[in-house]
Amino acid sequence: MSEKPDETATLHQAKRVDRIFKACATGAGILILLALAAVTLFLILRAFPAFTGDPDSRTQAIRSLSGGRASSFLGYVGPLVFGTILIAGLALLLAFPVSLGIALFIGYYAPARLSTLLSTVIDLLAAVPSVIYGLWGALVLVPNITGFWRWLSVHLGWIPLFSGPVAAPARSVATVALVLAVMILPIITSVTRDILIQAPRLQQEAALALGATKWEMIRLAVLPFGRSGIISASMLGLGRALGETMAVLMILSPGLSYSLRLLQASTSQTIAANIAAQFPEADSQGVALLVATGLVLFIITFIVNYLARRITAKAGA
Amino acid sequence: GDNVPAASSGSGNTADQALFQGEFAGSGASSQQSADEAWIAGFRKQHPGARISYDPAGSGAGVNAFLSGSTIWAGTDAPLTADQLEHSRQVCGSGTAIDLPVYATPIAVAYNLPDLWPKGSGGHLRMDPALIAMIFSGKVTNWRDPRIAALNPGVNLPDLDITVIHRSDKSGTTKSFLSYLHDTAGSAWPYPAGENWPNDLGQGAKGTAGVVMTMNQAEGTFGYADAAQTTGLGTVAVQVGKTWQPPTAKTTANLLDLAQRDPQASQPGRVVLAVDHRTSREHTYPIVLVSYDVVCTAYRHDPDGSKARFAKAWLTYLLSEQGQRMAAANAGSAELGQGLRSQAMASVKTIGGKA
Amino acid sequence: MMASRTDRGPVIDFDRFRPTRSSIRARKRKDRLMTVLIGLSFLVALIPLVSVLWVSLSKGVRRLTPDFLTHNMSGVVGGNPTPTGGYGGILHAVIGTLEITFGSMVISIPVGVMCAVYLVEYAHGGRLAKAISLMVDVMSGIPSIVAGLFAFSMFALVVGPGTVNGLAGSVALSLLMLPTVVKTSEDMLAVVPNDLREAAYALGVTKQRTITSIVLRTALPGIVSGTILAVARVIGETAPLLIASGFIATTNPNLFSGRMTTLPVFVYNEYSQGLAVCGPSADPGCLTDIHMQRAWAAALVLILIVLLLNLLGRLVSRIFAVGRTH
Amino acid sequence: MGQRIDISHLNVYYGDFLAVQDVNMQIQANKVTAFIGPSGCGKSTVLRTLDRMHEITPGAHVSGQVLLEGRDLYGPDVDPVEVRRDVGMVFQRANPFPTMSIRENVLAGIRLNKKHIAKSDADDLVEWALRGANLWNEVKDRLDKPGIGLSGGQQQRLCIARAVAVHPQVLLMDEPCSALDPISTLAVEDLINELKRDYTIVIVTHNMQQAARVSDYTAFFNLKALGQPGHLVEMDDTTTIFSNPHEPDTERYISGRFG
Amino acid sequence: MGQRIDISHLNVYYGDFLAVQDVNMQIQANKVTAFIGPSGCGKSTVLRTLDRMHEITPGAHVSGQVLLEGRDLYGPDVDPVEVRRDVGMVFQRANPFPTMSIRENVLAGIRLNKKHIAKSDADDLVEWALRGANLWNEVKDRLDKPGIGLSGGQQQRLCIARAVAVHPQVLLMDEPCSALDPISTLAVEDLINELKRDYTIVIVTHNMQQAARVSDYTAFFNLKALGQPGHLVEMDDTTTIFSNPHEPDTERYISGRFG
Ligand SMILES: Nc1ncnc2c1ncn2[C@@H]1O[C@H](COP(=O)(O)OP(=O)(O)OP(=O)(O)O)[C@@H](O)[C@H]1O
Ligand SMILES: Nc1ncnc2c1ncn2[C@@H]1O[C@H](COP(=O)(O)OP(=O)(O)OP(=O)(O)O)[C@@H](O)[C@H]1O
Ligand SMILES: [Mg+2]
Ligand SMILES: [Mg+2]
Repeated sequence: MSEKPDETATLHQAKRVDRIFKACATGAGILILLALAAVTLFLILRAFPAFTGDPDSRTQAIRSLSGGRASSFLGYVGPLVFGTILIAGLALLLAFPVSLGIALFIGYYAPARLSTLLSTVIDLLAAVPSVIYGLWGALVLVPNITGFWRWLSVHLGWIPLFSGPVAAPARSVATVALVLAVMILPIITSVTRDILIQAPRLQQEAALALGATKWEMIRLAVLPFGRSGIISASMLGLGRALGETMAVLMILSPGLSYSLRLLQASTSQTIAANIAAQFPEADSQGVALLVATGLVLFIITFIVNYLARRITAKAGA
Repeated sequence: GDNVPAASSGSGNTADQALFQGEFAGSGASSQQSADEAWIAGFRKQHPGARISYDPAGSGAGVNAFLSGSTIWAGTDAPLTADQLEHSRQVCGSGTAIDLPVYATPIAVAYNLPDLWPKGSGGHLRMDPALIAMIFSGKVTNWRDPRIAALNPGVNLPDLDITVIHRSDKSGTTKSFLSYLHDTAGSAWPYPAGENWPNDLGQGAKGTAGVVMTMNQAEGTFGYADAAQTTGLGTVAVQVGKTWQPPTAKTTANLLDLAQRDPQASQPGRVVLAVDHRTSREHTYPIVLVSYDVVCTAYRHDPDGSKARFAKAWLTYLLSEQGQRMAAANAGSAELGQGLRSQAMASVKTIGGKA
Repeated sequence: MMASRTDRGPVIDFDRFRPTRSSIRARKRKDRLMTVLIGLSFLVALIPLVSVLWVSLSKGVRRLTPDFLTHNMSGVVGGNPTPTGGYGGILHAVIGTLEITFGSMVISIPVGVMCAVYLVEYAHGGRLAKAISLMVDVMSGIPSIVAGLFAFSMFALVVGPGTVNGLAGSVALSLLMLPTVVKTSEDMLAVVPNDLREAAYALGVTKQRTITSIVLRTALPGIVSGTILAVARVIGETAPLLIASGFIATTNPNLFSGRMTTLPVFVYNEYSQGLAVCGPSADPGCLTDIHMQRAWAAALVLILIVLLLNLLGRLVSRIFAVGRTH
Repeated sequence: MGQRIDISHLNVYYGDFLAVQDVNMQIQANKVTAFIGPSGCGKSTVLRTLDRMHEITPGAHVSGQVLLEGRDLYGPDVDPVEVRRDVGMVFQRANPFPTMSIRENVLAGIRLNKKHIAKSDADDLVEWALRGANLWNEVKDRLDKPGIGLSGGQQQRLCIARAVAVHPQVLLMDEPCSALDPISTLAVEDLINELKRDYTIVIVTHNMQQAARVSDYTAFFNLKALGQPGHLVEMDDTTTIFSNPHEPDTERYISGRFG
Repeated sequence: MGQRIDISHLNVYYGDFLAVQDVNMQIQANKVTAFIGPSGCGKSTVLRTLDRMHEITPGAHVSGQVLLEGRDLYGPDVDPVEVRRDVGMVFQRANPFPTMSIRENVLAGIRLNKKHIAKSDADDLVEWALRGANLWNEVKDRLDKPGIGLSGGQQQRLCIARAVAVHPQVLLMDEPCSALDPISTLAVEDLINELKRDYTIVIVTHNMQQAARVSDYTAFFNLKALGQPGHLVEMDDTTTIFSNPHEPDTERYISGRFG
């Protein structure tokens, strides 16, 4: 082999750089693990005082944070978990069919030009900051939707979900869920669309060739293909709704109960909004408590993510 | 860039400019934000070299930040607790921190009933503490309730449900208002005083602005808020003795002039007020939020003494007649009276060692 | 009609399967119904979404003056006009947003891209790699406020209690950005054809140079546009910055010390101040609703920035798209 | 029984691009007609216009007439969905519905109209169609397994079974064997020979031997030049086309000298 | 000048799977050696061990010896990166770097290895390599255009130019023409004939005619059965292998009776 000495030297150096680069890449991977461990660790450390120390002062702190409505951590965090899941779940329930509809509209009904335009708009809306949805919800939606909720309550009030008295102004769970639905709608739509338009052409043509109508074609060849993707898109939206802070904070009239009466005020609160609302005035014991609720939220989103992973893994297999 | 009037940059003597060169950060109660804006602008007219910031992060966060030594002063709606006072030794070079009243605002009991009186005639619904308590505890739920009508003869009250609006976040305003109810309403008010609203009636909203916005969004709402913010809403004339007092800066100042020092806050230098909600004096409005600034008389990490120097000058300005007038004009606060200001100034003079 | 092949299986009477008129009509009806529903869902969704954009535009454009963009909020008192005739502005918030976002990019892009490099180029689906990609998934579920709490508590423990600065905000945001960066980079690296790697190796190029000069270079447009979208997402975060970076009225160019205002925090702060007081002694130009005006104008700027980033992302991926000729 | 198709003055456009120009031909009932020609000459395009499948391509449209047993497929009140019920289609690549079992795949077309079919009727139909597609013996024990579990050739025959199960009059096949191995190809060719008793069959193929083996008539398409529209060069008995074509182009193509 | 390769007792594993067993052969310097054999018999696998390219497949490893002009490629202190600088490789599918211009593609081996080269030297090298790859005249006016803008055959020749630009001693080619049209194939074959003056060339091909046309020696690989390891059946002069092979399997393969 022909080797000049300087070439051996550069090769030597290249090999060292090679090793360093690999170490960096591995390090970056491990850093991710460490970062997550650090998040958990710091949160636990910060939440620790909420569970240790004098039980009286603990109870005192909880009573102070909850305005006397709860006196134990579980009594405090329970309704918050309920409210978080209720609101996010409702938002998903409202947004999901509509997102699916829009995704189908973009992918299969709209003329090509319109659908590229729509796609762009949806992508933009998916990135609109939540504080703007909050602003819009609080200043535009709330004053204008009370009448609709009232109408709903008059006609469907026999269902406990819609029983009155209707909150006026409508700072109720229903309104917040609606705003969150509007917020996650573009996110779910955008992901769902990306998946649905990849549905194999072959099966669509097969369906049509059998004499299927457009909707039957979608049912036969598009939806089954996109199922797992649609689920993971919804989970993405659900995750966003679970963690949403500003929109809830700016709109909802909070409460700490296990009420399902969506149109009434002061029934529920979400963990994230509660942290943002109480953090500014919290003393150190209070901060510990709030961080502990944050940890609970983290666990909830973790579970949602994990389930989504399982579902998509199963459906994909 | 900064919004500095072109002319003002030259004013102020140079020695003074050198004295207040640098960054001075405070944080705390959001109630003080508007006043602080005005004070910072006013203070910098005299000391253009000083760069002052105020983060309206909230009283709790403000005090926490102060106790960690990352700010020079904290604005808080609640005086320091014993724990916090003890903790303050770690940041203050000499003894504990002091808290001085700098800002007070009447808390209005407000309602959204636009058609009670012709526009601009300035009428106020009349209520006594028990009635207010009954509405806020859900015993009176309609505007046409005879108990309201009894106090307001001749007023054409609508047949409308009352929606109670209260603060949803922890707040000094809530605490002040609750202690007023607690002190005056007797058995009509079953809840203890605290910074969080104690029941699930009506609706909660974040911040004073949230309460006012919510009230403006629906007729028949009833709530409490810093009076300066209640533009567009009706305010209740509260029964004091035999008179009915609407919230004004003047009548609130009168209440503060009568206030005692809180016996539980007797540590040297502290000026903490115990407001007499049960007062029956004429021309006194009984519901008030008093907001304090917390400073050290000497700072632990303050090699050149600039922190103490600033704290002293800052509070001196805030407690000056000019400072109080600035706040009144721009935040709608009640000017602190001469007596109270001189009590507080006595403490200010001890900052940075001998006066 | 009868099938002819009697010898080879069942005889089928196809009339039994013949669609009836009513069933055909029912199918048509259903098809039309679904078309209407899908069109309707689109229209229904359009109302709030267009409303959000329209309200931000119509309310925001009023205060969106050059003065608003070139001044901060120092010396602005209530609803009073400033000496320059404006009512304060968002210069400090724009600077804060840029710096904090830039900080989070500096943290998360190298780590995220290198992590993706590890996953795609080195790990080959080992145990560690599985753990990492699971954790990346978990990370993408971190609620933003929790990220803020984390940054706040971390700086409290590491730097000192009560530390609130731009960097803490950057850390919080980078935590939110990282999973997106890792995922898009991973996807982009994975679609780089193996052919190219082999071609480079066959030329006697080391692995590191193959990755940096060929693989990353080929994946660059995708990574850049994916990252831009990730940035567009975190640039609108409010809650974590409220906790980690605080609020200040003046321009603070120093990311490492002192509070920093970002645009979303500015929007929220203005919103939460409600009406301004214009007392009897106030300036005649005093505006009571100045806070809402500023909030909407800042919101509009925020939307414009996000829009710009989105377009930039698309542009980047289109201009640098690999595989196009000329 | 199959039906005959009359095509006259058919032009097919993709947007502004004229892909196929002025095709005139008769496709005989119960015969196999093969379309041959170089790539891009429009064989698939013409085939797809026979059951209006081109309509799902955005911008694609036709002018001219296609009569199915005298009825205009492009008549103003004709629903493409109805047309496709009478004209079945089998594609180049097998495309069973991946989420359905073999049985459900066969029944997919029928189920569209009748949700509830008596189980025995359904069983008979499945058996009939799978026998017709020469697949019954291979899959009769695993009808409830997913259709994509089959080999490529089996999948293609499953698709044919699915197409015949709705009992169309015409069966269109676009290169049905091009993705198959020789053995599967032979199986499908045998099948075509049997199916023509019941159906009119049109098949597109690149494989000249195949066209010669299976078809009764052959239509040769060509393009004058790249970017020019395709057109029908000639159509005749398969034996005539392969032994004694009228056009020199056909001769050249068949002898493999271009294309 | 090319170098000779001696392979002895070479076994190649993918994880636990023994893909190729006990290969012993000499590859002559400055000759073209063709590897032929049915799919899966390990032609590519053996080829890739000659420049240690198999090592980038996780789990792949070898035992045995490969001597390049007497030096053991698998010696303990030999770096695969070094080996690959002496042994160039051209792949089945043309793989120019899409982000680089034609010129940069040719220079990639130099540039990526951070060797400094004067602009005039670089120009000379590009021209020399492109001329060597028979591509110069076609691309000399658009050296700064992206390499992937070329046709398939041009791209493949560009890849050859890229490989020769680093002056390897040996050039390995894994089915370099299988994705090319006949005209491009001829161009590449001509090129191989010219290149053997300077390089030792090993080429894998499925095309027997091609092997017969371009190679001096031919090695026939086979598998005993599916799942069994591949092995070298025989290697000899190309004329011998194609006219008069020793092994009956070779004879059967060459006459097209299997594979
Ligand atoms: N969806 C489409 N959009 C635009 N042009 C198309 C489309 N499908 C086909 N074409 C064009 O129409 C012409 C005929 O195409 P067609 O697919 O019918 O040819 P073909 O004879 O079937 O070719 P092949 O043998 O390759 O399948 C070609 O020029 C082709 O580029
Ligand atoms: N990356 C891999 N991992 C595992 N097994 C492999 C890998 N690559 C090839 N094999 C196996 O090694 C054996 C030889 O494969 P190889 O690709 O060398 O055959 P080949 O002769 O080149 O075939 P072809 O003519 O199809 O290219 C085959 O059994 C193949 O399945
Ligand atoms: Mg075709
Ligand atoms: Mg091979």
